[in-house]
Amino acid sequence: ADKVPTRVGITVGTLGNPFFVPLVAGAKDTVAKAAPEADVTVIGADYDLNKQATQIDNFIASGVELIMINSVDANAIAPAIEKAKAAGITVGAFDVSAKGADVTVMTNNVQAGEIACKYLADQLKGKGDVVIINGPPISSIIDRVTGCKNAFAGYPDINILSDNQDGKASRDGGFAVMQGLLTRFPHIDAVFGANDPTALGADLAAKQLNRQEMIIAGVDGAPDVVAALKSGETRIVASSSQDPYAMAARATEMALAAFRGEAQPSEPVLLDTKLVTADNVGSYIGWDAER
Amino acid sequence: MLPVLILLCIGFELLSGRFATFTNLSIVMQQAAINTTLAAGMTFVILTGGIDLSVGSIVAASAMVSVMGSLIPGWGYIGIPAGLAVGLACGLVNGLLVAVVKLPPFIATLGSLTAVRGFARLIGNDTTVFNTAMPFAFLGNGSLFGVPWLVIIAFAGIVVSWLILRRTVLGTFIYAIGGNEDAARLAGIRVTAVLTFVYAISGLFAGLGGVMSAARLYAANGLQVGQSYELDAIAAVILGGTSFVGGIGSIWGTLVGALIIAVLSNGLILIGVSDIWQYIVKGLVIIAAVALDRYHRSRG
Amino acid sequence: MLPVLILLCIGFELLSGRFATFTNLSIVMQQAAINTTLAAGMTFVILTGGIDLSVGSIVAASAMVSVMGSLIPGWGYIGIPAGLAVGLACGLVNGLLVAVVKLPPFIATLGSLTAVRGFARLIGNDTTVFNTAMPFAFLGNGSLFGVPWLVIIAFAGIVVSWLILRRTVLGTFIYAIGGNEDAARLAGIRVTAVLTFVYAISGLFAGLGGVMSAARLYAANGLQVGQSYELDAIAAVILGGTSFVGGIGSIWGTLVGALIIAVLSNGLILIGVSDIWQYIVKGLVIIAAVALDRYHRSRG
Amino acid sequence: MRHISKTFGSMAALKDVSLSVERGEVHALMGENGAGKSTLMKILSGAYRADAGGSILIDGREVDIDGPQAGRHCGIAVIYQELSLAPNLTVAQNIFLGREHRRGGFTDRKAQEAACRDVLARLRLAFPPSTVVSRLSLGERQLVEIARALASDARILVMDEPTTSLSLLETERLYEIIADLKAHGIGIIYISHRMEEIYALSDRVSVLRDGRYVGTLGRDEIVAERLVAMMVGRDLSSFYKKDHRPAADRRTLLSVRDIADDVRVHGCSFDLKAGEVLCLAGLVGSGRTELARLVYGADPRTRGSIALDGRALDIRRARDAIAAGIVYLTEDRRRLGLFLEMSINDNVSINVAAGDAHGAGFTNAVKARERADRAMKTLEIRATGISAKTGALSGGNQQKVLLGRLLETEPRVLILDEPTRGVDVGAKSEIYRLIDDLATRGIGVLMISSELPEVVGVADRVLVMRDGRIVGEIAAAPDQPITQEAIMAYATGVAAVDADA
Ligand SMILES: Nc1ncnc2c1ncn2[C@@H]1O[C@H](COP(=O)(O)OP(=O)(O)OP(=O)(O)O)[C@@H](O)[C@H]1O
Ligand SMILES: Nc1ncnc2c1ncn2[C@@H]1O[C@H](COP(=O)(O)OP(=O)(O)OP(=O)(O)O)[C@@H](O)[C@H]1O
Ligand SMILES: [Mg+2]
Ligand SMILES: [Mg+2]
Repeated sequence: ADKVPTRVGITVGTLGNPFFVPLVAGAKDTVAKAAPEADVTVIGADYDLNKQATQIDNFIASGVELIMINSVDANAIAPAIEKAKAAGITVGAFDVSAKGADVTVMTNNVQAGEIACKYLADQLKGKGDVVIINGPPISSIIDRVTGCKNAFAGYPDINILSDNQDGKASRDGGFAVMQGLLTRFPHIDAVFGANDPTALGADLAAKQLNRQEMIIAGVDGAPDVVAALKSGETRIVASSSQDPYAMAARATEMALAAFRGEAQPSEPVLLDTKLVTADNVGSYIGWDAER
Repeated sequence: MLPVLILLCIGFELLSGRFATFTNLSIVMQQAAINTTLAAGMTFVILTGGIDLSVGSIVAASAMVSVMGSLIPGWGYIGIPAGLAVGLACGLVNGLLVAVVKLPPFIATLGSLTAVRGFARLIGNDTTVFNTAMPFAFLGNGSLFGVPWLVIIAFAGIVVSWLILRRTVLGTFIYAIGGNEDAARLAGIRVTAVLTFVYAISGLFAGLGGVMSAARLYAANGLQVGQSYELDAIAAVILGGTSFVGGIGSIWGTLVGALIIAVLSNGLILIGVSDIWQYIVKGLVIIAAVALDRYHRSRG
Repeated sequence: MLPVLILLCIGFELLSGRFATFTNLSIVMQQAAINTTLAAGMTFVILTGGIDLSVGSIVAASAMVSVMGSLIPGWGYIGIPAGLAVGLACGLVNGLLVAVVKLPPFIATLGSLTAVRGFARLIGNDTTVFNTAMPFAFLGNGSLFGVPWLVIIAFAGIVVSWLILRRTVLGTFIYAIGGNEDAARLAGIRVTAVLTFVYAISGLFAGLGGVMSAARLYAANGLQVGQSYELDAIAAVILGGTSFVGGIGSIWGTLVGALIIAVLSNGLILIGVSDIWQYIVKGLVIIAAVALDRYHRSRG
Repeated sequence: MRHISKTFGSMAALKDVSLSVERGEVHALMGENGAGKSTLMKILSGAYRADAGGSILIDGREVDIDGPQAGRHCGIAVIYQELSLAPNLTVAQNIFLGREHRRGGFTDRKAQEAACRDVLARLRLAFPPSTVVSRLSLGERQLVEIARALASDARILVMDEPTTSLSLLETERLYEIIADLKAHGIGIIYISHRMEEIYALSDRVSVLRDGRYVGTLGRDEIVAERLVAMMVGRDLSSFYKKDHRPAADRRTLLSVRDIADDVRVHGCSFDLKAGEVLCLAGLVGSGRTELARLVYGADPRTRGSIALDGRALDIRRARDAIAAGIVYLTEDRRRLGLFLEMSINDNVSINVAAGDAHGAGFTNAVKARERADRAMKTLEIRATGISAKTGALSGGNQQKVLLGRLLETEPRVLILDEPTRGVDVGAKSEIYRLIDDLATRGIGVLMISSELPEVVGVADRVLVMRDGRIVGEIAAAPDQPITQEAIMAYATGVAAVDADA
């Protein structure tokens, strides 16, 4: 039989976010398929660098052979990964890169921002006032905003009103920030939320203030956005979908291969995103699908 | 602190020109609503010289249960009592830990902060539960004669708290325990029962906050809802002049404190201060506000 | 609480069979190191009846400055004093706000929690700063005769604190102020100076925590370092038996408290408890531990 | 009460004590500090639980008092020695705490304040029911405690040193009320260290010593010598001591001119000579404490100057006063004096710890121990040792610890605010002896006291205050001793004209 790890550690930025449920499931299922006997530990780092570094120390001490990491910060985690590798552990990164990992698979977040905002711009026929509701400065969010700005840059008549407010990547945060922006700007044509909860929060705020003029886009393709798109009672028109399950599965497969000693690409593998809109939402396979 | 609040409002109006519109003021009050509700309960606790760190987690648990209850076909309104019940239950446990087991309030409620957060995540299995057809959505987004329901609820909470604290015997007991617990005991007051009540009501108000959050967002998430709300609630109480020493303070102060926090958050967005600078300015304004208040009072 | 700590260790060893190895114990102590350092400073503050909420943010600011300092070619070691200086400066400001301006400690340090966090994000412009050739990396990852430097630093912090608190006049004054501030003033103690010192030392220890974090991670990020560390630090102090009322407690208790928190986090992972259940179990164990301690003492 | 015992930890505070009170009787309870009087009363009221074995009978029926509520139910009301008011509440709220006038669950504030006004009127107190207690002086608080006990309609009233902060006027008012209560058949247990009160009031006196019941004397058997002998087991010869030379020819040590805070003190001037015992007398709330605090720098003054040895002092805070050699003994030792969680050792040496310290601020433990040992010995402090927690000492011993602290600073001027408050006869005479010693050594003593016999007994000169002003001065002369009547005349305003003239 192939060489498989007996102990596997998985650490992710946080566990308390719906995105991470399919993400973790993808990694766990893949390990279970290849190595049914393996002992898998999953932990969340609550977006704390020290905590994640400690968790890797713990993994090393408890003798894991494979670590799958969704890093809190791509660069800052490098020394910990170096230590793990020095201990002979294979490290796979998913969703966020981690400097020094053997393999990396992540969503093309720049692209995710690009296609969502391009769609918004096209819907506005290349002209209008837009806002970007930013999020915490983690690489995925930064990339999406970069992508979005790239897209808008192609339209000289698109005017970005605001891009420096933190919607905390949550409904609550998106809601509060959007309320403020709605008061500040009497007319907004489009909103890009750094993730789906942000977009949903913005939508609720606009709905409550009866502001009909805008369209909204997010990133994730999360079940609640899917439900909203299907219901039609929303200003959300699009979301760049990610497939966390497949992403994690792919990363884990590659990491298992690296563990067996097979050569793997050192460059990050970027997974394309697809735009989910009201038109194609019927055929979209969401996060909550049975696998 | 009322002058500070008024000063802030005037300042933001001058800087943005859009602060003092009816819509925006109603938004500010809506944003303050949940925190006001939590802070009302927290006032009871702090008046006895205690603290309740668990309110943020209780909001999350209650919101989860409330949304899940709202999904029951035909019985969606059950989400409201269900959410309140969760809050009350958690509060009662806190109260028993503090009053009967005699744990330090900080530790007892720090324990519940952690455990209840875990419970909130557990029941939704770490996903977001949502209900696009929330039956009691009007509570979160509707209004009555132009006044948002959220604001009405929060204000009602304040009024009820005021009645209890200032017009009932129980209120006197709460102040007495905060002022001199031994004296209260010697006067034959059931200190254990009063302390339990105080944490229970804080839990109940937090449960109400959870229901408000559910009605407002149509959704809940065990980890993301209510994170560090306890700090904001405590800050509102202390900004409002209630002292950690116990026995000193008023519920109206708490209302003003909660409004100051909401006005700050809203106003800084309105005048377009970037996120990072919002942190810095907010911190400095809180310090300056209390310092000003001190100075003002020491002269008055 | 020592018996509780020992009980926990035995329990985890029995359940996992991997707890009591040299490597794991050394990991636990490394994990406890930063929190122990913060908690040592926090002990001073809480002994005077105050609180310092800003330590987590100070860790972030100090870590940022420390990493940025370490990048200066040829002068990388300057990162250490630079980080410490940031901590000391923040602590001094806290101290002046509490002792001279006479703000309630909760509000003063809540203000700095927010403002200093903003500052930490600002200086790095919300990016991660890192230094792959960290000159003082050994402090974070090296060891001396098999004992990790982090552990040595934390322990030294405890010993120094013990000396100050129990062997110097200043220590007696700190206890006296915590026990009865009015009486201390009437006894001619420089209350203002002592209070300022107490927050300054808490800031300094937090600055040290930031340097430790920088040395350990070779990197820092204004947002992702030190979030809610204040809660863990305060929990360690209170678990260790120091009372919020002031004037009662010991630094050794704080050490035990910090170790209990670290052992819990480590042990629960070792025995494979899932993340959600870790929250729940951790909360319950904290409550049970203090309850047990109470019971034990009331019988002893 | 029969066969009551109580142990704290390993220490027995009460050993098999029995006590009975009749209807309409004033039963005095006496004993040295720490004899167990307060503890016994706390058991009666339900604040403490006695060890198993004893029993309490009311009207011949055995009752189980398992908490303050039960005690109250049995008709027992207590004025506790350590004041037990909630400082943040109003007078009315405190008086009716736990027995509020209600309508439904709501407080009937009007009825309550009306009832409160009645009680206050009985005591002839001037402040309104809505006054917040923290704004009252210590003596006024004590009166509120008495008012609370009166309002409780109890059948058994325990008064644990109710007059320690009261002056003659209020005390006499209390006598009248007690007589009235007696006439209504209420049983009163009265604890006091003041002999004259015992003579004036009691029908019987029981004595405790070291937690044991010593005996009971009937009304006609009450003789000072016998009582003292029962309490201390020995004889105290001269009670007040005034051996130091009269101060007339001495130089002026402390000179205070026109000092005021313009709230409670309005321009007071006086001189204190070296080796003089100057007493400050006055009614409760007349501003004596405030005046002392101004001199000590504990509160900011709005005008006035202070000079020591003719040199002007710039006293802005307590530290400045201590540095100049002026120290102050507070009347409220628990709230403003002692560090109750700390040891006797720390409490005694804290004022001088900084000076004693080794280099780098390390505590000089040896010296601290010497100081504590000396205080224990010279002041005869009763405790298990110098590391005993101050909070666990009886009131009188706490007072001595505080005195010990002040003496360790080797002061030039000693301001004593009610120094014998709650102190037993033995200790009292020791304190008088001490004051006399200090005066002999040339230290100036400014003593505030509400106990007129004490003032008359120890003072070389008396200043009388009323409403924040010094309204009279009485100096002792060989031919004309200070009299209580003269002091009262000034204090109540009868003789004010003389002072103004
Ligand atoms: N809570 C307590 N814990 C430990 N010891 C106590 C406690 N309360 C009282 N004691 C001890 O019990 C003894 C009796 O104290 P108590 O207060 O009854 O004396 P007392 O006769 O009222 O004296 P005083 O005249 O000074 O008020 C003292 O030795 C005191 O130290
Ligand atoms: N904190 C305060 N705020 C307002 N008024 C106060 C305060 N403390 C005391 N007073 C008032 O000042 C007056 C003088 O009080 P002070 O304590 O100096 O009197 P005293 O002569 O020492 O009386 P006592 O014998 O009761 O101690 C009193 O009428 C009292 O009510
Ligand atoms: Mg007594
Ligand atoms: Mg006085």
